[in-house]
Amino acid sequence: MIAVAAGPNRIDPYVIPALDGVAYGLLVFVAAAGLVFCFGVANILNLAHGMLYAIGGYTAAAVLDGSWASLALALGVGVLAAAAAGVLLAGLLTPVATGNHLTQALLTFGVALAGGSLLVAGFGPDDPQVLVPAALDGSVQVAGHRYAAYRLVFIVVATALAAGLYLTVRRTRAGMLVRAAVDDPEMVACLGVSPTRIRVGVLAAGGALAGAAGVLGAPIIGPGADTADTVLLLSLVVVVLGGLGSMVGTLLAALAIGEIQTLGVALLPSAAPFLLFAAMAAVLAVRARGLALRWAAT
Amino acid sequence: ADEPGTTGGGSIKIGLLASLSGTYQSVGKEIRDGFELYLDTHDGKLGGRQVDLVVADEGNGAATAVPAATKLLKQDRVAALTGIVGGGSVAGVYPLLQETKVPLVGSNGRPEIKDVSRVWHTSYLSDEPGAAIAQHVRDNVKGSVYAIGPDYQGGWDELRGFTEAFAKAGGTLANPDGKTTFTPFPATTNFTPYFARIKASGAQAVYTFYAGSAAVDFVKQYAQSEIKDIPLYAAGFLTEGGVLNAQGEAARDIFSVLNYSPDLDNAENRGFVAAWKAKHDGSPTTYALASYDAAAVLDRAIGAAGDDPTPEAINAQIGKLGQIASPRGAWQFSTVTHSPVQKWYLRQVRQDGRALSNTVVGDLATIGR
Amino acid sequence: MLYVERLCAGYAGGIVLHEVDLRVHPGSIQAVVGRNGAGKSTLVHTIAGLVRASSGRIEIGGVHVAGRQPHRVAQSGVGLVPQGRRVFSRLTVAEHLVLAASPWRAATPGGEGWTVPRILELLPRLAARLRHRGCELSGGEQQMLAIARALLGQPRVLLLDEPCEGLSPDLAARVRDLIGHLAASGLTVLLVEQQLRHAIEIADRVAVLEYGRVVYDRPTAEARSDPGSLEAIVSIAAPPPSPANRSTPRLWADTP
Amino acid sequence: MRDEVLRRVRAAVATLVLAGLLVAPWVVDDYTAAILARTLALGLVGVSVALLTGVAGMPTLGQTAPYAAGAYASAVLGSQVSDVGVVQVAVAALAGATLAAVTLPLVVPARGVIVLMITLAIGELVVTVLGRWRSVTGGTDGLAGIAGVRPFWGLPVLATDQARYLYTLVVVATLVGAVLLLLRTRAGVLLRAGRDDEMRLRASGHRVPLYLSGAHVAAGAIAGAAGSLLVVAQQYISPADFGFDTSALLLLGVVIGGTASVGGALVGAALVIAVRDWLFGVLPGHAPLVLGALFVATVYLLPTGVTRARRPRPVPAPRPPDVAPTRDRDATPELRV
Amino acid sequence: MNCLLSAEKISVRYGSLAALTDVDLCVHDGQRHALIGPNGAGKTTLLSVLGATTRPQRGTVRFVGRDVSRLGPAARARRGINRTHQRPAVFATLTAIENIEVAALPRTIRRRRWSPGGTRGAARRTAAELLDQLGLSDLATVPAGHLAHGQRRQLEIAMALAGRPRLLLLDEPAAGLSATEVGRLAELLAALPRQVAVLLVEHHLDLVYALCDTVTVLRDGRTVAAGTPDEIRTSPLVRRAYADGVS
Ligand SMILES: Nc1ncnc2c1ncn2[C@@H]1O[C@H](COP(=O)(O)OP(=O)(O)OP(=O)(O)O)[C@@H](O)[C@H]1O
Ligand SMILES: Nc1ncnc2c1ncn2[C@@H]1O[C@H](COP(=O)(O)OP(=O)(O)OP(=O)(O)O)[C@@H](O)[C@H]1O
Ligand SMILES: CC(C)C[C@H](N)C(=O)O
Ligand SMILES: [Mg+2]
Ligand SMILES: [Mg+2]
Repeated sequence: MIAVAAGPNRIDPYVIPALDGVAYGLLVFVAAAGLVFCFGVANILNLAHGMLYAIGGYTAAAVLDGSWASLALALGVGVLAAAAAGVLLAGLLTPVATGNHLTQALLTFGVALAGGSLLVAGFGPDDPQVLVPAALDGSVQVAGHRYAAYRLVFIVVATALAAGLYLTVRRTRAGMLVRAAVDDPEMVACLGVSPTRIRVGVLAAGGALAGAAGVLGAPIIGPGADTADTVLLLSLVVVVLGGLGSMVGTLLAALAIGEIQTLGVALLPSAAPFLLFAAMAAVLAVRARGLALRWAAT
Repeated sequence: ADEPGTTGGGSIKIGLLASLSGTYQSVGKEIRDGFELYLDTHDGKLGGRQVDLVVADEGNGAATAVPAATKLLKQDRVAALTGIVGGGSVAGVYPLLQETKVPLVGSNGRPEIKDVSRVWHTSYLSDEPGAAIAQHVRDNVKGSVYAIGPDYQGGWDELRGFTEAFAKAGGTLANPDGKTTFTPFPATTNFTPYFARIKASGAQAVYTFYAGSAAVDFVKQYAQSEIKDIPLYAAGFLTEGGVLNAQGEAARDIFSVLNYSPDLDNAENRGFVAAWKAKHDGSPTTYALASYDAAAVLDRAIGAAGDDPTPEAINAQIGKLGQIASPRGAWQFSTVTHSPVQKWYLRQVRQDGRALSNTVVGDLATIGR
Repeated sequence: MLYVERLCAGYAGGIVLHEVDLRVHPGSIQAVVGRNGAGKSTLVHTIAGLVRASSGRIEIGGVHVAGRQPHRVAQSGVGLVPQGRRVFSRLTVAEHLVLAASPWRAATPGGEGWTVPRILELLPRLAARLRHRGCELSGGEQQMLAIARALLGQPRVLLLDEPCEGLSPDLAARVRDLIGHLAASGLTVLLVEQQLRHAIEIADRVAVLEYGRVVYDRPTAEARSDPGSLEAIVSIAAPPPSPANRSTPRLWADTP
Repeated sequence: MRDEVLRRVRAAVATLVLAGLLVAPWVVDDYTAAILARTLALGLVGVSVALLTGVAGMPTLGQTAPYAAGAYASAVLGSQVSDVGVVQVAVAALAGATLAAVTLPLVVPARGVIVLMITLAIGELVVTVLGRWRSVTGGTDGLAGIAGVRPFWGLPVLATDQARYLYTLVVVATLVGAVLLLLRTRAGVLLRAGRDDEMRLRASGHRVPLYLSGAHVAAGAIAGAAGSLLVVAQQYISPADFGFDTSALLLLGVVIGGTASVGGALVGAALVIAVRDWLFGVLPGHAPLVLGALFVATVYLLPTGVTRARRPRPVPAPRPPDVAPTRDRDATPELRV
Repeated sequence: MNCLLSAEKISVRYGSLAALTDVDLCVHDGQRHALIGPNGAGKTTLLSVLGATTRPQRGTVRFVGRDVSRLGPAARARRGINRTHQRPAVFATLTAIENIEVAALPRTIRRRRWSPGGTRGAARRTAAELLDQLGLSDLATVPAGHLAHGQRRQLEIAMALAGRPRLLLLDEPAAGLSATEVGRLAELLAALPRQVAVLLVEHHLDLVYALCDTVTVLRDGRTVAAGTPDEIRTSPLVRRAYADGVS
């Protein structure tokens, strides 16, 4: 075995996992983007993020018929539906103590539970079929290996999303308002901008991002009873690991998660169940320790 | 009328516990529908008594199953319990069965249990599908076989059944360390890194067991991966029921082993499938079938228990049933394991009209002690 | 321009302001003084809509605004320099200025509008700190930023809650001059100030708040002619320091 | 005054609940007694969550880890040492405290959401270990056939649901009482001070990491003890009892009960778990929907949920000017990033 | 050179900005030392370096003859350096008296190491006394988060005093206080026993000149002058420092 594995073959089996790590990491970034915005940037803990993603996913399953037009339609409908759900969520959040994460968690978790079971009731307990355009459905040759073509889509989508989000948050007035509202919503109000409107905007945008991710991600993390939980957990991990709101950090965190779940699994299959959480705890603890040291914690 | 299980006027209370929410909710719903189908086709009666069916939700596992079962057993005081998707849930409910002395006629998972005196299963033991197909795989695959499955009790049992029988038949596993590869469950949604390992192992075929969403992910990704041309053998759950729909083309040609297929040609099955199709879209699954059979078992046992169908009496009668006619073909309870001695079928996913379906392509072993 | 009539307001725990009356005319400065905890900030916050009035009227430019959301009040031309600065800690100075420069509001009545260059000319330290975030500024710099933020909104009514706190004496004097100029150009100014001397210097009227009530409200001309009486009123609520208070704190009594 | 009324109401409710709990075994059926016992155990974990989340300001999703450690320790080890409940509770508490102590280096430097995620990771890792360490834990199918316990030397083995419930009640009451007493000492004030402004507390010369470590280990011990109670109440444990669902529901229950209030946490966590268990029985298939709707509704009914500061009370008669205004303390503690 | 506290060659840089450059400072036992300068001069930064919340890139801090540069804020507080913050920092959900009690605990615990029950009582007595001295007794049971700005400032001063410091670092303690309260504060500071040294940052120059015996002037992170109040008051250098800070 060892003799066979020597030479170029030793790395060859890991080419595809490594590539897949990138693609999967970027998919995770796309899936998490809505939460990056809501929680990372605007500091609204939206535990219904996974459900918003699932709305996109179910829309894709319902609308897609294998044609390009249906993909465009699904994107439009999914984005609108999830954004509308985001607005609803904002409406529910308005009268309650804002800025208090635990109350937000209670409310959005409730919405996620209820919404999730409504989705399943509406679309049935089975995972629906998702038909992507034939051109994307096949596989391509990469470095002598066959690789699912659709996954490469995310390299483009994620780059565009990351750049777009960064520019919006850093460079536009809207982005500044959102960040300002995190610091002091009352003072934002004193500038003549309603913090409620900002919150609605944030959740609508977060919903739209999640909806788009749900449509695009449907062929990979497809809609189903567990989708919302899976996506929420991965997104939370990515957002927190990425340093809450830093776009570069989040992208790196997503890639790290991707590689851990692919290359890490390929290298250390027996440790697979521990990899994700052990790595997360270690990274967060090291970072927290770094912060604590900066505070001169002696 | 305070007697457990009976509610006056000759009716009887039966408790059905199944996952109506959570990961395996589609399985749970099949189980509920299968049982209800039997009641509907038998005037709502079991053993001549009007049935008061109390349904409770098992949720995702023992944590929710135990309190729900406690309610059925201690508050509703059902005469018998049926259903239960997860083996872990059965393990959790087991102490309650011992305490309340109510029999369980389970219709899906079964954990390792030492004393089965009150536990019956109309489904199968988790290691049986693998054991049933091992010889066939050995005979038809020239080379080693890669075994992979989900990392939980159900997965361990299913794969152990295969690997043990396969080794006994003289087959070799392609897995580098000779042991099955287990993937975190239900956390794994991306199987690509495992496919790379399978490719590198030089396996000539793959044997696996997944169910639910994991089955959809596995099959879809398999079809796009670099090992898509390696034959895939599986426990039948991989392509059973709703998941086949979601997998679509990706599932074509997969071989699987199961104790049932809707295209079995016998009178019971024709009636069962027709009755099912009258009420539901699509064909019945093995889950629904097992639950339907659980109702049949209870029907006969309650009937035989006479005027006073106490839980104890029902339990005693189940042990004396003998052959049970069923859509899967006749079967009977093993006296050792209290699970069916039954025939297993080899199926392949093939075109059936406009849709794909599991078509029986051969008989495999009859298993059970 | 800014009328406050029988205004009562407070927090969940109790009412703080009791039937406060004030009338501030366009182009004039109303100073409000009073001891710590008298309710000055509560008054300012209530006018800005940050604390809900439980009864009474607040009129700005003839419009009743009590009960309006703070952003509505701000849109009707009210600018606020809050106590404690409250700059946005994660936004840079430049971003503060972009945000505050209201794209939809016209220039201040009577004067040309406030622009970023004009602000930076007035407060040159900010120009050197454009890329610093709010939390990276010194206390005084934050105070400057808070003033800049309010001015860039082109307010017609300016609420200043101790705007000179933490400013160096020279800069404080310049800010006070500025306030005078602003009023002269037609702005309505409500100025909360701790230093009585300075309040009398620039304001047209001065009111004393004590336990949430207006106990004195006269033109400053009167106060200037008789500063003693005003000082007496301001400090009336202060019990004279008891002899115990003047002795060494007993904390150290037993230290060697 | 309103807060006075509130306090009275709270005291009355507490008395009623306590009285109800005491007479419960004689008036309710087996099912209710069994569920109550299980719920009390989870409520006790809720208390440990509140101790960390509300009092110490370290929001946790990982108290299921020491809870599981306690449960398995008492089922595997404790039952070999002795069948006396007190011994098993002690073993379980020790196990919980040990696990908490081992994870200190991960948890103590972190704050806010970071704690939440680190503890989540710890909880998941522990559950994974439990699921795979089959020789000891019975794997994902869990451990059944755990022998009954006798509460104290010389007492009979607990054989009925009522007896198990009473045993659980006594242990929970004792431990909650101990926590309440502890919080009345300066430990409680210091923890709350650290939650409000940690840097200020350091600037006054306090060793904050030490306090947080103490709180974390104590909370671990409490959760561990609760684990032993679960074993008694349920006679079966499996990793599913300690999964993410449980931690999430516990945290939400604690939020409902008012994060900083120990009694509230007990009631909140117990309520959430009880309602869930009950819903799975009576509304099969719709439990998540109803539970979700209930969460949403609770947010609106919570006394601290809606910003009360925006609604001052009606104007009272003018107060004599020399009386300083009185205020109540309804500040909602929150999670700071 | 028998300084109680000496800071040598302290430098703090934030990116390209030099907040402090080679600043030396010596505070003697019992000295009333003022630190003044225009906005952004680096006064608060220097206090945080002494209180260990900012780590200087360079320089050492000695206290009572020992190098404390590597000690954190808590350790320095236990050695007797207590401070207030420019923006009052209090425990919002604790009542005023609890705030002071908490601040008093480290020193009381030290003295009565083995009577944990007793320490809280002692701390509470200290707290009540201090509240009385600052005229805040009415507010004893009010949560600090509900206090007015000036009241918080006073409360924090009481907290710093409760730590029974040997060196008291005060960052603009008079800002936001009404004239009456400033008077009271002045009295309190004047009445501090001689073994307590005070380093006072203030823009309220009357207070500085009335209270302090030494004044150090900072500008742009450097010491530009140091001397007695009279010298500083008349120094053209100082006037220029301030004026430049403005324009
Ligand atoms: N958020 C709050 N909740 C409850 N009471 C409050 C709150 N804010 C202020 N108070 C109380 O209201 C009264 C008035 O406070 P306010 O802040 O208006 O005083 P102020 O005159 O501005 O004092 P200062 O000069 O110190 O700024 C005080 O007694 C204070 O304790
Ligand atoms: N965290 C930081 N990051 C970057 N720059 C900072 C930071 N903290 C302070 N500064 C800068 O360092 C300089 C000194 O600040 P410092 O707060 O010490 O001034 P100060 O003398 O206290 O002024 P003031 O009288 O206005 O309070 C200021 O120009 C400020 O902008
Ligand atoms: C749905 C089934 C395949 C489940 C499996 N028998 C188990 O034990 O959980
Ligand atoms: Mg004020
Ligand atoms: Mg300063």
